[in-house]
Amino acid sequence: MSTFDVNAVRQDFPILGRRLAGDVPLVYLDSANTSQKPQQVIDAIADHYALHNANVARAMHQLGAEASEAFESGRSKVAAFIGSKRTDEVVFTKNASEALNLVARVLGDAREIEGRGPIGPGDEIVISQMEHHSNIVPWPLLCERTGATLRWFEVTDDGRLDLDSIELSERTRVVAVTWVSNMLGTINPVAEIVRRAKSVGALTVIDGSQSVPQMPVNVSELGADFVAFTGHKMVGPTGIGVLWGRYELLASLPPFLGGGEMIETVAMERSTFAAPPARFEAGTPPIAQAVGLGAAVDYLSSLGMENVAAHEQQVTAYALGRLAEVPGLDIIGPREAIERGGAISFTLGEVHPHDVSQLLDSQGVAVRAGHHCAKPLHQRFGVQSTTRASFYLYTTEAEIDALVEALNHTRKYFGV
Amino acid sequence: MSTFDVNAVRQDFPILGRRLAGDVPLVYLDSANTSQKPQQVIDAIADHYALHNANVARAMHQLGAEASEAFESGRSKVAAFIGSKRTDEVVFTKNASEALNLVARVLGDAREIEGRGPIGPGDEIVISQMEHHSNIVPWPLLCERTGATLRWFEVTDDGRLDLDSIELSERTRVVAVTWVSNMLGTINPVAEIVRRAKSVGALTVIDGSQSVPQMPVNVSELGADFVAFTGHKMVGPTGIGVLWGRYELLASLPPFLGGGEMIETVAMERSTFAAPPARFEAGTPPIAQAVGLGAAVDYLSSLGMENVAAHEQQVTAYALGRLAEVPGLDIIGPREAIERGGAISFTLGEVHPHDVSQLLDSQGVAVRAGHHCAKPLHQRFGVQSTTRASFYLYTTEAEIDALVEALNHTRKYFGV
Amino acid sequence: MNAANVDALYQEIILDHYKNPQGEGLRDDFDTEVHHVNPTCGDEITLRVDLDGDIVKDVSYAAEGCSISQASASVMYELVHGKTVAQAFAILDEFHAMMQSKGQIEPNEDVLEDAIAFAGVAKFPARVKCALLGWMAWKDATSAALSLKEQEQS
Amino acid sequence: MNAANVDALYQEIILDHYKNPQGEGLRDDFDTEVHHVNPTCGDEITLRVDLDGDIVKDVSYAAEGCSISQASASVMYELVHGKTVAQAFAILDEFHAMMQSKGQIEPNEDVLEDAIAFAGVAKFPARVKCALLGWMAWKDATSAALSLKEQEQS
Ligand SMILES: Cc1ncc(COP(=O)(O)O)c(C=O)c1O
Ligand SMILES: Cc1ncc(COP(=O)(O)O)c(C=O)c1O
Repeated sequence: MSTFDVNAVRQDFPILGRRLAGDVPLVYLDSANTSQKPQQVIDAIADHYALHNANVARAMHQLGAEASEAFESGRSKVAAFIGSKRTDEVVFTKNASEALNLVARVLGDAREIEGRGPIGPGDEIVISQMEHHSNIVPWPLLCERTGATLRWFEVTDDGRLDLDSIELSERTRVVAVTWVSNMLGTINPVAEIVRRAKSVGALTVIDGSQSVPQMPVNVSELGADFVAFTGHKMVGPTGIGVLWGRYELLASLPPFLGGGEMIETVAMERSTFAAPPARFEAGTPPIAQAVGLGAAVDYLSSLGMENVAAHEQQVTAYALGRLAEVPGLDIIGPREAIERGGAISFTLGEVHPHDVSQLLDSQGVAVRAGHHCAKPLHQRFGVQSTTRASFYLYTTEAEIDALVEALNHTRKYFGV
Repeated sequence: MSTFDVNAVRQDFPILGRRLAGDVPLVYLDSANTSQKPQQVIDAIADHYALHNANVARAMHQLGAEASEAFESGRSKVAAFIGSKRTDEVVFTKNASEALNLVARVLGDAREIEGRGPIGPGDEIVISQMEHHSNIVPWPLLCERTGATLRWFEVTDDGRLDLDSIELSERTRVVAVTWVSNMLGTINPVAEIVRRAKSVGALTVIDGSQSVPQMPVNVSELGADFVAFTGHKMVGPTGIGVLWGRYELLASLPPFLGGGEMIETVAMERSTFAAPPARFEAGTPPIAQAVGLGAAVDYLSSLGMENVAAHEQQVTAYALGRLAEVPGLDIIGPREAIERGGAISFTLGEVHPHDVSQLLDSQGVAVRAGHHCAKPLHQRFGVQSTTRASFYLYTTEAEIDALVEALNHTRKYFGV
Repeated sequence: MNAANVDALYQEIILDHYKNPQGEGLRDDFDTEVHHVNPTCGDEITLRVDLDGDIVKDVSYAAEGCSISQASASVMYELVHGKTVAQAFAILDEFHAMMQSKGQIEPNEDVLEDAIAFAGVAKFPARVKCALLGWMAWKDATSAALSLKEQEQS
Repeated sequence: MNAANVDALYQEIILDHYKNPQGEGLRDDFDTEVHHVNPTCGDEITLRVDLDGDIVKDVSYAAEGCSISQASASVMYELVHGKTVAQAFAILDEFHAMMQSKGQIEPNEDVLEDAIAFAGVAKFPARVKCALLGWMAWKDATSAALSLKEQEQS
C-alpha cells in the first residue's frame, strides 16, 4: 500500500511531460473524459502491430496463433481484473456506449428472458437521473420498441441517488444505473440496488465506466447481470469497451450484429449463432486494442487498485478542501470525499464554464466544460453547464494548487 | 507509375522481417484476411497516444483541440481517398461488419426512405451468393423485422455474378453486393449494378472491404448510396471501419446506437439527434484508430493506388500461372487476372485445406483455410472449405515461388 | 498568437457586448422562431425573425451560453436588423468565412464593423461553434420566414 | 518441438485412422443424433449414439473435415464403443485434459491407447478444436440420450 509513488507513476506517461502554448506545463485534469496512457500500453500496441499482427480465430498459421493468443489473453486479463469467474463472460465492444446499447437491443429482441417472457407493455425499465447519455438514450428506444415504461430514481440535493423516489415491483424488468457519476463523482450503493432489483426479479445493468478505472471491482461479488465499461478511461486504448455479462444469461440472448465470427453456420436465409462471447462480436474484433487493454490492466494491477483508489480519494479530499477556498465557486455533488470518486463539477459565479475552461487552458490546466453528457442531471441542479476537474492515478496535489491559482486568475480576468 | 518498388515497400513493414519456427522467413499470403502495417502507421498511433491524447469534440482545452484536429483530419483524409465530396459523409464504425449492420438496422427502422415509405411486406432486398457473412446475416434479420423478402444474384461456374439470375423491380428496395469477392477474387461490375438498381429506385449498398484496399475508388463517380470498408485490411489499425453514405440519405435516417455525442439534446424520455456523421457515432469514437487510418491512406496515396492495383494485378497473374503448374490443384474463381483481385482460393486433391495450410505454415507460408466467412459461396461450388492465398502491395514473385514449393512439399507429404 | 494569449479571444468589444447585450429578449412581433443548441456544450438560443418585405425589421432572442456566443448574438443583432435580407446574408457569409479561416483571412471591417473583434476567435477552433450559434439560428429562421412569405404569395 | 515440426502433429497413427476411419457411417439403430460444426473452418460431424442400458452400444457418424478431426472421430469410436457410459466419460475427460494441456501433461496411455497420438496436436492451438469436434458431439449426444432414458423411466 505504501509503495504507490505518484512521481514514479508520472514517469510512465510521456504526455505528462508536454509543455503547452506559452511554454506552460500541462496540468491534465480531464481524466473522467479520457485517461492518459503509460508507455507500457503504447509499446504493447506498437509491438503487436510490428511483430504479431494477424487476424484471430480464422487464421491457423503461426502469426494467427500468436495474434489469437495475444487477443484472448487480453480477454483473460480483463476477466481476472474484474473478478469474473469465466473468461467467456467478457464481450469486447467498441466502447461503453456500444456495450449499453447492445444490452438494450438484445433484451428488447429476446422472446424469452429467464422464464419471464419478452419485455412488453406494462413492464418497467428503471434508470436514474444521474446517468450518462449512453445509459439514458438506449432505454427510451427500448421502451418505444417494446411498449415498456421508463421510470427513474431521482437525485437528492446533495447529489445522492434517492432510492426511495420510486418503488421497484414485479413489473420492473431492468434496473440500469451508474456505479460512479461522471458529473457529481458520487459512488452509488450498487450492491443495495442489485439486491433490491433481484428481490423483484429484475435484471441489473451497471455502468462501470467511471468505477472500473478507479477502484477494485469484483463483478462476481456484486451479483449484477451486466457491467459495462470502456478502455480509454482506464489507461487503455480507444476503440475498445467491455460488456461483462452473466454467462447463462448471455447464452440465452439473441445476437446483436450479424457477420464474421458470430455465426455457427450461415445459409442465405437463416443462420445459427455461436456461443458467447463470439455471438456478440461480429466482424474482426479490436485485436490490437485488446492487447493494449490487457497491458492497461497489467499496469493497474501492478500498482494495485487499492492504491489507485486510495490515491484518488486523497487527491479528491485535497481538491475539495482547496476549491472551498475559492470565492464564488459552487460545487455540485458531494462536498466531502466520502463515497465519492475523483470528478468535481462546479460553477464559478456568473462566469460561463466555457470561459472558465478557456482561461484555465491558457494556464495549461485542462478541464472539461459543458454538460458532460449528463444533461438531465444538469437540469436537475438548474444549471446549463458546469466546469469539471477530474483526477486519476497520476494527479498531484501540486496540480490541484495550479488549478486553484488558475481559477483565481479567472476570477480576476472576468472581474468576479 | 514506374516508381513502385516492392523491395522498398517491404522495408516499411517490420513484421516482414520476422522469422518463424525452424528459422524460416515469413511468407505472408493472408492479406485478404488482414493486412500488415507499415512503421508509419504504427508510429502515428504511438505518437498520438504519447503526445496528443484527449477526448474529442467534448474537450475544449489544447490537447482536446489537437486530438479533435487529428481525429477529424483522419476523416478528411479518408473522404479524399475515396473521392467523397463531403467529409461528413464518412461515418466511423468499429469495422466493416458494423457498417453493414448499421445500414440494415436503420433502413429497417426508418419510417420513410426518400419518399418510398418504410420497408415492408412485398418489398425485396437483393444480395448475392458471393457475399461475406457480414453482408449476408444482417439482411435476413432485416427481412424478419420488416416482412420483406430476401433474394440474391447467383454465381456462374467461372465465379462471376450472374446479373440475369434475378430481375430487379419496383419492389426492390435495397441491392447489397460486394465489389470484390474475398473468396474468388472476382471484381464485380458494381457500376452496372448501381445503374440497374437506380433504374428501379432501389438503394445500393456496396461492400468495399476488399476493393478500397486494392484499387482506386471514387464513391462519387460510383453513384452508390452506401459503401462499407474496414481499416485493418488497408494497412490501417484494427478497431475502425467506415460507412460512407450519401449525405441527404444519412440525414434522413434514424440513429443506430444511442449515447455520447450522437445527440442534439437529451431529456429522460426523448432526445433529438445530431446531424451525420455524429448521429451514427455513439460514444467515444475510435480516435487513435482514425489517426492511424489517416496515416494508412497517406501511405497508400504516397505509393499511388494505380501502382498498388497494378502490382496486385501483376502478382496475381504470376500466381495464377504458377499455381496452374501444381498437379491436383484446382482454382475456384476466375483463372485469368482479368477483373480479378489478389485472392486465390483452391483445393489440392483430397488433402483437406486445414492440412494444406498446416503444411504451408510449417514452411513459413501463411495462408487461410476454411470457408473464409463465405459459406454459401463454398456451397455453391460444392466444397466445404478451400485454401486461400491472398496478396498485397508487399507481395513478391519470390513469395509465390515459395508458396508453390511448399505446395509441392505438401503433395509429397500426403502422397497425392 | 496562441492558446496562452486569451486576450486575442476576449477583446474589449466582445466583453462589452457580453455585459450589455443589444437587442436581447423575445419580442412578440415575428414571422418565425427557431431553437438552436450546441450539442457539445449545451449552449442554446431561441431566436425570432420579423421581416418587413425585404427588410430584416427585427431579430429578437433569448440565449444562454458563454461570453462568445452571447456577444456574437448581440453583434449579429446590431449588424442585421434594419438591413435588407440580401445585405444581411452577405454579412453572414463574410462572418462565416472569417470564422472558418483559422485566422488566415483579413476581415473586411467595412462589412463586419464590431464583428471583426471575432477574428481572434477563429484561432480557437473549439470556440468557433460558439461564435456561430446565433448566426446559424438567424439563417435558419430567416430562410424559414422567406419560404413562408413565398407560400403566402402563391 | 515447434510449428515447423509437423511430424509431431501428423503421427503415423493419425494418418492411418484418417485413411481408414473406424466405425464410419450413420447406422439406423440410435437413441440420439447431433450435428456439430467448427464455426471457424466449417468442419462438420453428424453423430448418433445408441445406448444399451449402461453400455455405449454403438457410435455412428458422418464427418467432413481435416485429417485431425476425421482421425479423432475414428479413434474416439474405437475407444468408447462397448464401454460403459461412465468409462467412456472418463476417457473423454482424459482426452480433453490432454488437449488443453499445451503439451504439459504426460498422457495416460493405459486409458487413451491410440489416442495418445494426439498429444502432439495439443501443441498446435489452432488444431485442438479439430481434435475435439467428434468428442464434443459424442458428449452432447450421450448426455441427451441419458436424459431421454431418464424421462422414459419417470
Ligand atoms: C468482403 C468482406 N466484407 C466484409 C468483411 C468484414 O470486415 P470486418 O471483419 O473488418 O468487419 C470482410 C473481411 O473479413 C470481407 O472480406
Ligand atoms: C458514466 C459513463 N458512462 C458511459 C460513458 C461512455 O463511454 P464511451 O464514450 O467510451 O462509450 C462515459 C464516458 O464518457 C461515462 O462517464
